[in-house]
Amino acid sequence: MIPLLLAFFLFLIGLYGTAVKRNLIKIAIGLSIMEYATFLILALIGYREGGKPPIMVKGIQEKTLVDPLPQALVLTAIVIGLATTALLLSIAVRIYHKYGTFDVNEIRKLKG
Amino acid sequence: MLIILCGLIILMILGAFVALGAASLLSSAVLLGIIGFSLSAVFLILQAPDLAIVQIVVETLSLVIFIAVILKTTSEDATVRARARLPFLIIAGAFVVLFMLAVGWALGSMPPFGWPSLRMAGPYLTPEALPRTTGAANFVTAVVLDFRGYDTLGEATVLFTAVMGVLAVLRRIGRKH
Amino acid sequence: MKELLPLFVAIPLGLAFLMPVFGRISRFLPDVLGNVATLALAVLSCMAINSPTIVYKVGGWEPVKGAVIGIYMVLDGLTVVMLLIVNIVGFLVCLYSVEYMRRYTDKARFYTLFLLMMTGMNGVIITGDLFNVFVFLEISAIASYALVAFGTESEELEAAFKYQVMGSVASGFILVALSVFYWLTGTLNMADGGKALVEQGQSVGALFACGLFLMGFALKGAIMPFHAWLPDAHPSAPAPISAMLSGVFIKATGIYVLCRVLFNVFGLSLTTSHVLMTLGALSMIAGVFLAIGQWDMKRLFAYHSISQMGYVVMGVGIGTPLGILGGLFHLMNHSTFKSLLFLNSGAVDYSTDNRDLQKMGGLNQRMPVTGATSLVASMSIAGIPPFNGFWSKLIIILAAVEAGHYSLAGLAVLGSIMTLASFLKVQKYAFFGRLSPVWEKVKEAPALMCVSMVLLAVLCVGMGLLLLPGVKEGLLDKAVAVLTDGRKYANVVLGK
Amino acid sequence: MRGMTTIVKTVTRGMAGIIFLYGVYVVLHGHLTPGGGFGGGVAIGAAFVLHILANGSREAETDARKSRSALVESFGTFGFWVLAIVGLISGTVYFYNFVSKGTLFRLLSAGFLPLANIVIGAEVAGAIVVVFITLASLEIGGEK
Repeated sequence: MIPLLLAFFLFLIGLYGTAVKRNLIKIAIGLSIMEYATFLILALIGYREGGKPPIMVKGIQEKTLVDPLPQALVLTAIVIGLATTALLLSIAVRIYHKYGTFDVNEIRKLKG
Repeated sequence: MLIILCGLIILMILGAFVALGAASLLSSAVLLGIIGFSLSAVFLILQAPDLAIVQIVVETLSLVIFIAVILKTTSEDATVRARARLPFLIIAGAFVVLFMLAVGWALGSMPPFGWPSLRMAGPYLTPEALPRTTGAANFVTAVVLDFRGYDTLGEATVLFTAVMGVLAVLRRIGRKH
Repeated sequence: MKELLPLFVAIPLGLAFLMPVFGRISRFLPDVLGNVATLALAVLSCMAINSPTIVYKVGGWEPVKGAVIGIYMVLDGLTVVMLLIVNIVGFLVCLYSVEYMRRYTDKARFYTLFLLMMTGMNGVIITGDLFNVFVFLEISAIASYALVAFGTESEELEAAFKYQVMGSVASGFILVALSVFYWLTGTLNMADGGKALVEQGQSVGALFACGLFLMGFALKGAIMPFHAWLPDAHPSAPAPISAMLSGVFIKATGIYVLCRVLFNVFGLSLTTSHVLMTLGALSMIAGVFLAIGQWDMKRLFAYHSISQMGYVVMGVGIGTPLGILGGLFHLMNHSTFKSLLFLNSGAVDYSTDNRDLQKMGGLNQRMPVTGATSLVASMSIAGIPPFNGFWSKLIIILAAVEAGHYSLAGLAVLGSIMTLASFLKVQKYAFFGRLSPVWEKVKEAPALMCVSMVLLAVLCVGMGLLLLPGVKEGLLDKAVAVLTDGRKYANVVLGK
Repeated sequence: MRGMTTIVKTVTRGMAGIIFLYGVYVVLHGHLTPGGGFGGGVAIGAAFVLHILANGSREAETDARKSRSALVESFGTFGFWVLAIVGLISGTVYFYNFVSKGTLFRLLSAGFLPLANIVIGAEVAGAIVVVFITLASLEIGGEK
């Protein structure tokens, strides 16, 4: 159970980073950490005691294979994470282009 | 195995703290890369080679994107010295403590680590059943592309959407006047 | 109907993939194809009205020993209601965009993203699988982030960044929630998972998963303590996109999924009912108080979205059939009048390049269609009979009284009065009064924009008819039945 | 974009080729060994990115490359959509695995899974090249 607790803690660190940091890139990094923590949680859930990778090899019959479903979910989620990061960073670059800074405090045009 | 696993996750946690606190964005990005590569090592320990491969290539790529963005702009984080206000820190701390308590409390009623219930995934894993249904030796690919192929179409669409979004956001001129 | 169900996702998706290619061939092809696709979707959703409950097994994967192994698509009463509002409003907004989006460059890319957003919403609505919900939610969310930033002006980019950060946090919570759910039940299918939860009985783990889902979807649906991104994101987008975001997006990806998960998977308990009512009442009152002081037209409308979503959440949270009816009907009505209001503001913006209420005045004389339709929408949202908003608010208030929550009924009335006040302000400053000389040369918005506004106004007037006996049984009652007997969902889908 | 020195160019030529081949291998064997369309596609994309980085490219060339990659991406995703829809059109169900399953462990087995891996690989590679070129050719500064 300890790895799972640690993974949830990692999630909270990412959340803290997104909520507290005032730099656009740091916020993106916080979000990435959050995503990694969710991948970690999913992968941990799928693990089976003494399990082998869920791939059949010719001539070998494995008894316990780990759960392939969470792995499939993580695979999907990793690509989604990459996609969000790319879009977020390009918005950040464009903001830098307009304001010349990544500092949230200096960007405030909207009233909030 | 459990010790190595916990060690790697603790490394990730420490990396996360340093990455969020670093004054140089470049070192933050590199630390994020370290977290990502540790994650792929964790995937290997958890018997998920597919994930490890994808995580390594995706992490390299996102590291390249981060560094490209930082080199094009600035690597200095001027905000790092600003202290968060005390009431905010208290609220954040209380939230963390409550959340972790809730997690710890909820863990008691979950299936234990290493013994998932396999309600949906059980039928995938019966060695006789799967090859006959999808014909793939790699169960993860079978799940990703066949049992849950519809999700993967969505995933491909997400990537497509994000690329369209990047192209839309980075247009030279957005509005006609 | 059964064979047609995947088309809700397949049609916009296929066209979206090819739209960049079509955009190179001809400048008008994207306009035509975008509208044809959304019209086809609207027709399809009308065809779904009288269909029985359909369970579509994607890929043909039958359950093995009672356990679901593939992805299910489910079409039931609630789905039909949501499909109707998403696709009809989507078509009208698409029609409006033909003229409106001339002000922006790269229209083909706009249609691509628009169709992807439609795909995502339709996908979320028709699926019966939690991870599938997440994937399609991400499609529509990512498309909407990009669309908010479509003008690439500094404010839009800033709003888009804030919106995307909040949206990604919400997605993170949803992903954690569904992994906890998978851990607890071993399945991702909503019906099967609900059944597994019943078998296990109440547990702390289920409560935890439920709380995580609530946090994630409340953030997506901008329910009060999680609302901060909405008043920036919705006004900054191009007007058709504001209409989509406020009109249907927060409902399809926030409120609808929240209802599905809370009612059909976890089953409504007394605790969740109280949480929903409290959050709903909070958003209802705080939203309207924040709205009334705004001078930016679109920002004012955006705050009203929070307030009106509060009505919906409160109505559904009451949990009685009458309350759910009121909540769902208000959800339908809100999608028409709020998207109409945003389209009106877009028309004003198109003609005058101005969104500040203090600088407007007397626009009725120059823009009669916009003025008249906005009057209809304002009366609807303020709950003046006989417009549709009146009926749904009345039902919600009656339901609150019937269930003994007199304070909630009082708050709903107060919210309604405040809404009326703030829309009288909009009408007074923007459309009535003396025409300022600056606007002497202002012209009415182009014809296609007027057509779509008029059609939405007709919907606002006519939707009260959905409550007539005979019509009500066919549409609303079926949707209400899905939520009132939440636990039946598992049996219906799994076929027992 | 400017290119790099001759040494880098020479080394990269070999490296990019090897990475490209590795990507193709991963894509084609996705249903048998770890990896698949996404991992392999990213590797293929990375090979192209490496090539562009080392050799540099003129602006006109960059634009042509970008629009070509965007086409590959569009058609890759569309190909996956077609695979999904074939079942629906031919009278079975959406996402029906309509190709014969073949024998286990052979390259040509598992129905449409290898096909799906190929189209996904094309899409991902295209997507990565497009994003990279767009970000790299962006000019910052000036407007404030």
